[in-house]
Amino acid sequence: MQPLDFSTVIQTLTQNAQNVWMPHFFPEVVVCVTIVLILLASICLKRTARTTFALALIGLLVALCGIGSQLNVVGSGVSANPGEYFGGVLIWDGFTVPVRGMLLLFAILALSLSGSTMKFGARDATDFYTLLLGSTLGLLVLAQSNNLLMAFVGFEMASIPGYALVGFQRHRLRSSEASLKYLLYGAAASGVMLYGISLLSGLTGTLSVSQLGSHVAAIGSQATGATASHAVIFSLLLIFVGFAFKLSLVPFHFWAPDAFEGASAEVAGFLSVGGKVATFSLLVRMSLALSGSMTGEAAKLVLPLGIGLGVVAMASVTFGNLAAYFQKNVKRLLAYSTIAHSGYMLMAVAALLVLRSPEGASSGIDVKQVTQQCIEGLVFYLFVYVFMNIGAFGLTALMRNHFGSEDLEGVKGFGRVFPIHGACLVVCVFSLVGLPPLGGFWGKFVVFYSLFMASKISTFMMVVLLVGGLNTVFSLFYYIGILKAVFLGEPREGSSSLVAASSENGLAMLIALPILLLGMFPGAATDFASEMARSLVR
Amino acid sequence: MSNTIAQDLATYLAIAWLTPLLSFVIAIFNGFKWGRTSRNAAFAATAAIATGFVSSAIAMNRWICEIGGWDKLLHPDHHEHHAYAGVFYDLATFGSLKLSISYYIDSLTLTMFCMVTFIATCIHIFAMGYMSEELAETYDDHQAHVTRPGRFYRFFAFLSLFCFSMLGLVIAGNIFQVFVFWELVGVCSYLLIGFYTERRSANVAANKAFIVNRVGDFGFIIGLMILWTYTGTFTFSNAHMEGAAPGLFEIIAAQATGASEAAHHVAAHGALPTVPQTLLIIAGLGIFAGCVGKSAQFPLHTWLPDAMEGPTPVSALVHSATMVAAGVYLSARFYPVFTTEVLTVIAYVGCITLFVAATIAIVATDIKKVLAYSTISQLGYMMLAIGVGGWGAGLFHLITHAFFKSLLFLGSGAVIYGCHHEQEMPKMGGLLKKMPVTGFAMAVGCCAIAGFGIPHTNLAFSGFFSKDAILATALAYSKINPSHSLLFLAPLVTAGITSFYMWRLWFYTFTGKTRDRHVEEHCHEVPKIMFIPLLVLSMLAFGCAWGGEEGVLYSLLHASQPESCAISDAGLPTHHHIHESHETAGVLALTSALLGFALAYLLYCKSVISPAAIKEQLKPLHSFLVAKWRFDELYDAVFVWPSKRVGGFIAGIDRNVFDNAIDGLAASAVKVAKSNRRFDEVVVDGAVRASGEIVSALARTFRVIQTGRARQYVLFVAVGLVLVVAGFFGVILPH
Amino acid sequence: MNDFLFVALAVIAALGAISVVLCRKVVHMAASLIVALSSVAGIFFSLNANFVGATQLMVYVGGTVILLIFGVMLTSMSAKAELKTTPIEAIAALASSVLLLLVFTFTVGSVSWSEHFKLLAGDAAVPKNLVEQGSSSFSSVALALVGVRTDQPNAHSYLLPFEIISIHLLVVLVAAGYLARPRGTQQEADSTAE
Amino acid sequence: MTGDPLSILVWLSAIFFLCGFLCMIVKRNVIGMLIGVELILNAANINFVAFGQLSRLGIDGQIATLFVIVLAAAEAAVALAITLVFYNSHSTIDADRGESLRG
Repeated sequence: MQPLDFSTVIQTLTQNAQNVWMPHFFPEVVVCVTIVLILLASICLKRTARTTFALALIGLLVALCGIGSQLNVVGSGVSANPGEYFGGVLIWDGFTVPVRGMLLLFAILALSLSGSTMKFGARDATDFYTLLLGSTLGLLVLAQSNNLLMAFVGFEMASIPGYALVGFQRHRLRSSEASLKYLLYGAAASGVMLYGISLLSGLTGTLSVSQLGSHVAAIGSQATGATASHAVIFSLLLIFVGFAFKLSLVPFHFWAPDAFEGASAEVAGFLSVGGKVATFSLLVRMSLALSGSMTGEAAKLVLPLGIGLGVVAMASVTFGNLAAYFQKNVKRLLAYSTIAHSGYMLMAVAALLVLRSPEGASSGIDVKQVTQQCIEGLVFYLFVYVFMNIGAFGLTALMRNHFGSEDLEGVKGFGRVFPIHGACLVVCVFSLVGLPPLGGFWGKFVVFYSLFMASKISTFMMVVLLVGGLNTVFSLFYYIGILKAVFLGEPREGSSSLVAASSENGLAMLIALPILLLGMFPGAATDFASEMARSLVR
Repeated sequence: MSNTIAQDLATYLAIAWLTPLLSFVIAIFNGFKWGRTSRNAAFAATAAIATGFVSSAIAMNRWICEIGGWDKLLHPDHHEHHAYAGVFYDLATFGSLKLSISYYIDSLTLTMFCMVTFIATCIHIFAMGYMSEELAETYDDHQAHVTRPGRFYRFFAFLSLFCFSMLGLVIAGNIFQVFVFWELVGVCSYLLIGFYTERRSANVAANKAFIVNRVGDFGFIIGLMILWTYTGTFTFSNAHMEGAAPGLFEIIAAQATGASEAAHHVAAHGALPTVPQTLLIIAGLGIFAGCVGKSAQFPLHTWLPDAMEGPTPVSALVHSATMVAAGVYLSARFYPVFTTEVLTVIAYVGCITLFVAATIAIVATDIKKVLAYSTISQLGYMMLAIGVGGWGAGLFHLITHAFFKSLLFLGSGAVIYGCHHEQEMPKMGGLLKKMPVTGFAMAVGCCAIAGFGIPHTNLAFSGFFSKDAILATALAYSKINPSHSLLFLAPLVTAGITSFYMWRLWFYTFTGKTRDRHVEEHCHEVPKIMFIPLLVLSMLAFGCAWGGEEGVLYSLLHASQPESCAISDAGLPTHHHIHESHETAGVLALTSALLGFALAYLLYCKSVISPAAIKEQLKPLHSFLVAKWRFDELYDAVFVWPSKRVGGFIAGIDRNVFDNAIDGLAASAVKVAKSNRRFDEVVVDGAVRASGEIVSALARTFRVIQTGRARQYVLFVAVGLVLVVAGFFGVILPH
Repeated sequence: MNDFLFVALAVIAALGAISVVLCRKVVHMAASLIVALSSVAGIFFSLNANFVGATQLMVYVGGTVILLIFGVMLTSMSAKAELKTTPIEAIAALASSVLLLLVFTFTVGSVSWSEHFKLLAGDAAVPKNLVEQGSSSFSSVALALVGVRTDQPNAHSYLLPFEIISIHLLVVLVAAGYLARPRGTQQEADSTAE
Repeated sequence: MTGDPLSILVWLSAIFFLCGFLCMIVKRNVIGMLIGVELILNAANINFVAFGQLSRLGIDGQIATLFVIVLAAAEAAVALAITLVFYNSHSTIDADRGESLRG
């Protein structure tokens, strides 16, 4: 060990910080600063909910602009050193930058939604927005982490404010109950995940995600390879429990319906989308690291892993759709539909693993290209999902505000009283079903397409595809149930005099419009998605 | 040279295609402003579709000039396929998956455009009169017993949207675009069937149509995926574009005929991809499944009669003349992709459908339901024709059918309008005196659908020519393949049945004595705006097929006929064969039709024998038929009952939580089973019901797991973990 | 001697953990937890991970457990009746944990660690065994936390989590503060939308 | 199980993990369940330090432990706050009493 010169260390650090880390990490820094500013403002300035909201919104917008400038750099090809930074714990490349942009955009939507639909006092507003931003920060870190420990930190940073957000309506019995359940379930799942991380890092000797592949391959190639590989798989499955919790995949979905029903619709919308975007980003990165270049004993595990994910995806899709059948509470129904949608998205990852298995490499297809296509489909799906799910939950919040109910019985005639909200709901719901020409259709289409490619390697993927396709038919029933209640039911007495605020209308249209645009002109978005996929799979 | 004509045609058709969209947008956004009593929406929609017709006619003219005039069309020197393909707009690229809005124009496209726009124009005009009751601030819906605001503009907006989707489907130059518009016409149909949303039956029917169609569409997607995976293109054909990559049809054709024909492609683009034979069959069946759903073929046909819940102009346009014909149109388009096995399946599906639907039509009493079943039956004829190799005959019938069926529907609409929304035939009778024009028009329609005419002359109704063509092909086919002789006998018998039930309808409605005084008193002839379309359409229903297979219409269609189906023409009759059997088939069909007519005349006009007595006498036979199948009971015993028990055992039956959609389907199944209809409906609806039962049982089980206890959830984490690990190491890894 | 101490600590820790499960009263559970966690801290010391051991003692035993006991005291006032688990649940729990144990035995338990790492030792990237190395790992840990790795130049350094966790703690503070704040203010009465 | 200290520690952590899980399943008292969470997190800590000090994970193990301890403390704080809210609204800390959300 060479003797340490303290000043050299400091100098290197400042240089790194100034030239490399801060510019790359600018959006997150802005979010951090915004959190601090909100808290400071609540002490110094006269507290109003509006000030806090404005501060949070400006912060997020600035952060998004930061992402925008980074996008330019990524897009221009002058890439500012895509790769690991911040001591290697984060990744900065053409994939993470847009994903972070997606997260920030989503946070802005969630923020504006809660700003316009939740009525709370100044003090509560400060806390709410702080928690929202804190959770967003965690998601941002999670999405770009290249280190399992960093991922865990991001995971907890996203979850813990989430527990508090679910319980934000302290005075409601259901809210506190939901929060407690979410907390206990989340703690158990993250504990399992952490235990898995500890085992995996012990077995491989590294916490790095990008080096995971080579280390696992090294284990597989030695004499004790078979047993050690099993241990690796075990720890990977433990880690997967954490992912599955965040993505609410069967059989680790139990928290989702309860937490979403107990939480306010805005929070439910936030929880249902943000975690997915960030977690899928990490899941894809891990899947890529663990597949493709494997050799020896470890390589044999890629295809089974892919099939395993396929089974989980099938279970999630089927379960989510079937369990949604008899739900009467719109939030709970949407929670189950969330489970199903996670399943659809997971199908893309399953297809990716199958395609990148040694069997795929020897089958003569262009593995790189089809892998890119899988990722492209997933990204597109996520992007549409951001809008359609937050739209659905946001409209549920509006139902609650205007009709005082979130039950299918109670929201009858909502679409008649508020035609614009109704139209936006139609767009969101039909997109969730996957009808053309809405964005959700393309998402499903591309995911099914990757499954189809994968089915050339493993016929099991054809089964997954069939189950997925069958489920789109199933899901129609309960989605149409919402629309039926909202449009065909007779509104309650006296509700016809209700008028929607123009800001609400504007927000609803702002969310619904991209779904429509993504459906009719998916070209731009897919080009972008394929750009992202290309930077991930070189 | 060919480039400019392609551009010209594309421009004209694009105008025809997009003006309805424009009118839809205008109507939707201004409808509210115009007010409920304004006719503006109707004017906009009618003007748009009329523009479409003019534009299509210009395009047709341009095409005929291009090929060298009418003479050339009627007497082509050699079979040459004048088709033009191109791209309007590139939509998106997913990896190697390129999606664009493109066009594929040949004489079939042009004919379809002219037919759709023309009929739609007539129906728009008719609907202005028919829907005029909606022109009010309040409209009393007697069936649903509610008073609601009128929806005049909404109706025309939807109608425009439908026209746009339908034309988009016809002009589409790639399968993907077809699929999108395919879904879009489904959505329009959903909106239009459910137009009277207050009526529960309309809701159920709309849902049913939508869901049944989705079942078929799933097959379509699979077919589409297979074709794309192996050929790498969605485009139909690029043969007429210089330097473009080969389209689907060329690839399949090259595969079928061997490499020789595609040699120049190989030189330009490298070896052509091929599709494995079995997958080609699956793809063909998948695409056909989509057509089965849309064209209401057995076993997915039950949605169409229910769809009659929509307003009658909708039934005329969407559910008889155009949308349901889209399935036939698509089957015809994909003819080059179908293998002989698929064609056989198509023929049999068509054959079963045409017979089954016709038998049901005999006993139906609702005037629109009779027509609905007859539509299904006639669509079956078209499918049969395509299946036995009579490509031209099938499409010939498609066009003639569109004219006479829209005429019949509008006629029935006029009757319903005249009788103040009475649809039950037993309550009508003797209407000819009160409604002479309608009666005359309906008579023309009946003659056309029954296929009356004098052989060896041009003096025949359009249906005669087209049905004759189909039967001749079927006869030729069954001569070559004696084991498939059913494919000729069933349509022959059905020709008689068709004539019988159509004339039964006519005699029931227009002759005899009045059966219901109330209806009689209020009955009146329809206003001018409604009977002018009737007259126009009856002229076309009579004369559109003038000249038969030497006439203009058939020649137009024949010019687009693909050279072969996918693999080989083994077993399919040649032109020569068909020509030989023409005479026999024509005479037989006419005899059969006349017999049917005579029977109907005796039974329902002269009342020589009382129909009721016959019904009474045939009751044992009838019950025997139903009882012999015992399908509903069997089904109950095998599927419904156990799943009910399981569901009840698991969570206790909670009828109240039944989801309305499933409930609606189940209720319709029960209704159908109870009423004196035929077994097949029970089968299909029973399947829907049974799957509903199974799904609900499963769903209840899942609800039980969600116990609501935090500790048990944690336990489930452990259990889930064990499951995942055990499943992985125990099941997945060993394989 | 050192070995004996190590094994003894491990046994005490395991017994502590098991007694946490077996104890009925929450206070007893907390006490057992303290025993278990302190023994783990002892193990950390014996492994030469002094800093971690100290943190374990201070934060975990000193902070977290005190927090838990605080919670016990706050909430146990009215809960006189003991909360019992039904036998079926206990059996289900036991069965699932036995299954987990089995799974564990067949995967991680079957790895022979010494052999595993002996084989991997050829890898140049592998760091030396720190216990054998005998150096104080304290400074390397501290430096890694501020972004400089002295032991393995290419390995990740943890400045970012170290810094960003402060924001996280701030947010957690806000969350806990919000939830613990007494309710019933006028503002909050308005906040209910349902 | 051999005398190998690494094996002993891996097994010790497995025991902690299982005890933590069992604790979460059988304790109806929310505090008891939270104690279970602490045990699970400590199981991971034992692993981290063991692999760090006795094999090739290096100081990453110790650092991971430090972060886990901090995160566990933060989680415990929020968990207790939520427990308090639950207690205030339900007047009990019996986790089984919260079962109005189900199905």
